[in-house]
Amino acid sequence: MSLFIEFRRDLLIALVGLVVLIAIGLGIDHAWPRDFLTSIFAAALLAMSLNMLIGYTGLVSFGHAAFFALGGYIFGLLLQSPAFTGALGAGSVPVALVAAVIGTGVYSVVIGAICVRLTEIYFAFLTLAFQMFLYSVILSWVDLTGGDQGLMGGIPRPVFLGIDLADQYHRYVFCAVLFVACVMIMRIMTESPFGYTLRMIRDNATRAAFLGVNVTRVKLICFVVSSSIASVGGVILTLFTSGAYPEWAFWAQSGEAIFMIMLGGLNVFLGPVLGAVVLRILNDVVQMYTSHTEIVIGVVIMFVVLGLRRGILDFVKDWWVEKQQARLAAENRNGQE
Amino acid sequence: MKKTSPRSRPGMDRRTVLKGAAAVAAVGTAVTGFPAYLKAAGKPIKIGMPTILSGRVAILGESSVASAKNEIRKINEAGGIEGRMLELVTRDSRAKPDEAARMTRDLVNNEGCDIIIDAEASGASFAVNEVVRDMKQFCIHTNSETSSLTADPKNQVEWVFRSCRQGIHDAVGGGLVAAKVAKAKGLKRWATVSPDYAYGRANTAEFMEYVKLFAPETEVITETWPKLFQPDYTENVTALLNAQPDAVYSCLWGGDLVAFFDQASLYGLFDQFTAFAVNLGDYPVLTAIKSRPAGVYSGSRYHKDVPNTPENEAWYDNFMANSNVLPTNWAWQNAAAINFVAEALKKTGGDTDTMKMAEATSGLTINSPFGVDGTLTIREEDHTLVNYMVGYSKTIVDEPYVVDFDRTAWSEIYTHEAEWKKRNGYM
Amino acid sequence: MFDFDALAACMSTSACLVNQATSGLIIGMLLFLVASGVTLIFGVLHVINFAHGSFYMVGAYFAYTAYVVTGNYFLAALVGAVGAGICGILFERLIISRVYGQNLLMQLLVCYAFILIVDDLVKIIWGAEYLAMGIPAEFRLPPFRIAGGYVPPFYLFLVAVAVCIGVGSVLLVTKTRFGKIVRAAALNAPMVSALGIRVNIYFALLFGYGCALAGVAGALAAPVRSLTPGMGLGILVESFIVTVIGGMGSIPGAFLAAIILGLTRSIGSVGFPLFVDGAMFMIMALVLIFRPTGLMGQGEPR
Amino acid sequence: MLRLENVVKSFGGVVATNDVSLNFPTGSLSAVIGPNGAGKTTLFNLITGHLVPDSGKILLQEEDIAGKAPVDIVRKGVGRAFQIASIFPSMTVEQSLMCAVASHFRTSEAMLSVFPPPDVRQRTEELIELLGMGAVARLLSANISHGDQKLLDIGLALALEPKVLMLDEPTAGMGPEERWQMIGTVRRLWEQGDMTLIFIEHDMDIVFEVAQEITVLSYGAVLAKGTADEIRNHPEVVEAYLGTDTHAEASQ
Repeated sequence: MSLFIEFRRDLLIALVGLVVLIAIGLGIDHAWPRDFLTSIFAAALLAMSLNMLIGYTGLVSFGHAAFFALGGYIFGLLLQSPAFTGALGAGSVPVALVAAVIGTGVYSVVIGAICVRLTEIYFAFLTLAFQMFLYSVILSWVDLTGGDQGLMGGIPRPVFLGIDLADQYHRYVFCAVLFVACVMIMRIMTESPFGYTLRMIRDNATRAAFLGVNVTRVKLICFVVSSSIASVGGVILTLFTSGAYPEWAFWAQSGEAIFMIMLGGLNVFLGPVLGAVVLRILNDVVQMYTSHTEIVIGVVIMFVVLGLRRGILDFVKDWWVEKQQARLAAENRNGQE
Repeated sequence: MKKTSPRSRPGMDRRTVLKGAAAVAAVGTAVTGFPAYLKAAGKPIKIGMPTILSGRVAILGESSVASAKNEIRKINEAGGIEGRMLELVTRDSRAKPDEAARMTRDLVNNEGCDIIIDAEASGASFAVNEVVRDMKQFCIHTNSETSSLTADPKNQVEWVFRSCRQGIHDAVGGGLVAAKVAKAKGLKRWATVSPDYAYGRANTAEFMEYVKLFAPETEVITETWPKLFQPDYTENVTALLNAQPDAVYSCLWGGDLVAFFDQASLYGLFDQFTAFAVNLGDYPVLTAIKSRPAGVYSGSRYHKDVPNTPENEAWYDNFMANSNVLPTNWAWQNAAAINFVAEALKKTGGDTDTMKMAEATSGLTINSPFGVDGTLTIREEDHTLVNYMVGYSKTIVDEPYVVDFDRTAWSEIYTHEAEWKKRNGYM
Repeated sequence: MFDFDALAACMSTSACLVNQATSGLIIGMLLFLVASGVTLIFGVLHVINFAHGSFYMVGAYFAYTAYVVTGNYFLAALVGAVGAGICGILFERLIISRVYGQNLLMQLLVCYAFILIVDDLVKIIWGAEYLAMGIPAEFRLPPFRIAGGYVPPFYLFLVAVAVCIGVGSVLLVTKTRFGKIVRAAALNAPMVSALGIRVNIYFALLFGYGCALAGVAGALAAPVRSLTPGMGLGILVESFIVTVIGGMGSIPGAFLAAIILGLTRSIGSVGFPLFVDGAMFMIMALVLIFRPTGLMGQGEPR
Repeated sequence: MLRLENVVKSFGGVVATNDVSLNFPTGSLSAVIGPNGAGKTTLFNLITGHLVPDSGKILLQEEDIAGKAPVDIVRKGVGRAFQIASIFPSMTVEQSLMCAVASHFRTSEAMLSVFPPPDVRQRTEELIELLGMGAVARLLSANISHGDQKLLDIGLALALEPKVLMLDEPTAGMGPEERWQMIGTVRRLWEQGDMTLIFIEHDMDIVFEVAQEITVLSYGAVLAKGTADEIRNHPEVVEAYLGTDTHAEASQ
């Protein structure tokens, strides 16, 4: 209970955010905001969970989309199995959701235990290798996964607690709730002592070890939690597209998530969300005018990386922190005089 | 309103604020596309086409767009539908299924498209199928050859159709030709080299199944499965060399097929075995392969001599005159789809209502340069295209690259297709 | 999953052995050329060129155009190499040099952007169609027969060129003045520039040389592989696997790893055809787990 | 408290620590001196688990800790500050100390509470008070002066309430005035805390002024051990130091 009191401000913001999201989705008589936001929910969960590794812990993973895809596949495969839906009936969707998260979590324990012992470039390559391995398994195991065609024929979604995910309003609200809940979990984690331990590791892992932090274990826990949250993103996308596809496990998906983080800002909690929104809008606007989307997006990335040298919110944060630090430093000088 | 605060920063006056607001609004409308949506109500009939315009298979998407645009131009020049023009809006999915799904929704919701022509490859076409099912949006698939897309009842949707080749039709046609050749030349030991993904595996299995059915003494002695977009096929070529089969089947396609042929030629592979390549017949492939071997059996894709009619010749000339890409299998399929849409619209009197369009399209037969006897039909029972050209040609080194088209009779295809459906529990 | 009978049958005939051994070498050598560029650039400049595949593509396209214009394959290969090299120098000067010493993320993103831009440019300039150069007239010969196996003459040429370039690269870095300056500058750039040497130019030249290696690989592949926008991606992933297995920064390591991968592919296609890709990633994972610096990599184990 | 018995460590053919036996009694304040390359930092690394000795024992309260992981040794009460201040640049001084305190309170892996927990905050405030860093507490660690960074490094180690605190050149890189200020702080911390303090120092004047006991290392071996007066008059030490100009160099 003390948790709710300590985080009452964040919880309140989350609640207001959720209400706004639902109001947008249900209030506007147009499907576009719902579609747009649902795809943002999925992309943002992937990017935010990846940022727990990159921004908070300093672990640059190239293979995070594997967990995103795995979540989607587990969820979709379970619901497509008549035995599963037959046995669980109305409970199918929640159980499949939990199974997707736990299944991905277990897989990430195995992958994480191997990867987190390595640093920087080697960590990046190993995570990439495991992602490509999963990708080739999905492509080749046609009997189970449908290979390149993905999970075909739609995902059955039995009604539970009066929630019918085949209905676009119900589905939107459900995805919004999942999204906000996951964001809140990440918020609590990053603002807890654990979250500050992640920052210690990012800044100076050796020093953290000499302060009694079990660096490997903390990294692994972070890896598993962020992978599990990525799987929820996959579940949302599975609900949205009513299928699951091998491209989700392709390295380009991870690359895009990294860019969302970079674009929005990796040192600000909601930076990746902004990145996801900006990238999606950019992509859609460019599509309206030209088929040469790649060149335009490429130029934009170049500009952000070489021009701003950091994400949008990082830019704002750095400016604010600098100002505040200068003020504090000035106060100190005055105090000493 | 004149009370400007003396402490307001220079430059932050009302004009700046308004300018900013205008900019935000401009970006906002550009983003949401609301005006486009409002504008759409009334004037032209918009056809939305998600397809692949970037990456390694961009050529196929580009030929789809070129072909659809060309047909629309012809229709509009002839006065459109009930005085309304057709308009094509395309989106690049980059071959990603979730992008295809999003783009399709975007085409309907923001661009106000009345009709969706799904020009995606198989993976993404299944995603589009779910979207149009969900949105209750009239749609024609034009490029996915995967049989189950329309054959499997769980994928069937009342208002969704397919205007393209189907794997099982090609398999029966190929099997019949191959069995004939096998018997004549005594080809017993077969090998396959096909891409390792769902299409490659299903297509190869179906083809070999029918070869065995029609020529029971044949056997498959080796299979080699290169990855999709694999750059190097040396290991697959040598695997075939080692096995020393009598004949080889491949359903590699596009640039992969080009690379495979050039690399296999180095080893003199086509001097040693009889080869069947279902996807060899596309113009961009035929023209790209530099060491074109003679005597390879090539499946029907699009060719100006197949069928050998003045109508087809005229269509080819018209396409070449109006497009900067070569016609492909995807090109004729999309042309046919636009023709079906136009014909259905004529029947509904220009009404784009999903159910009215669905009713008009189901069982529709149109005159077309691509059909047997000059007609194509979208079959009522499973909403898929029939009566197009199925069969095999033989390659020659120079233009027109393929000759001796051996057409499979549709009566035979129907018989075996029905059995196949029964076996798979689709009927 | 494993077909030991087929493998045993293959191993017992000289024809099959020759075919698979040579094909392993052929596959490996192009990979080696691309990977040696990656590893050289990393070894000296400590930056990972994720865009290396683009230079392979650019080399192939330049060579294609040069071949169409001149009809001389050797000239075309040279144009491919030099063209990719010049593009590499421009890329280094204008873009990559701005992220030296920055974190991995920055390097990754500029390269990602560069890949997107170059792919689209290639599509605009050469079109989306697949292009193929075809085997040059000089090499349109029947394959040699060695102990029952087949070896195409063009591939012999390809392997010979790759080996020569590999040896040349090692000599360039270890024996020449250029190599010594570049290595010294990599360790202590301010010191070297204090000696009046323009370090930036040396870095750009080395980067260009690495890209030229990819360009040569593209030019050598052009006769037998189809050219498409985005063709650099496949070779990029495989050459990274080679680089990591061999050890980042080690050219001999890249050579060894390229042969290992080539043989894995060629033997795998007989013995475990469905697990060839899986096997490659598994080798990479095992190397990273047990020897993170690669088979022949130096530096502190981390 | 801390006792070394015949500790040996060599790298390749070079013996960095040659049969060192030392005793640091509970509550003592000792200095380790010696010319550059004498093996001072290696000795620290051996004690804190950064390196594993080839042979010999390192006894902390009669328990052998040789070869244990740094984390375990830290948990047993050996804290350490580094020659080059090892801090968390993107965190404020306050946050850094809170993190260290949280680690000491075993709450660094707690996820279901807000950071910092009240007890951590309280203890951190005490620490800041003790270190006299109130003025810079809310500045980023990267932005404070070099001396404050060194002090913060010590503070991080102190947060663990170590039984043994090891400081590797606490005054490195400082001007003469700052040095005396720093060593004064160190001495005050030792007086106020209940711990055994060992530090490496180059400046003889500081060492002779502050340390109760001085150990002189040379070529990895113990050259001499004793009080300031004893060391000052030790012939071999005089030769080892005055024979070279290390002293002069170090005190500049």
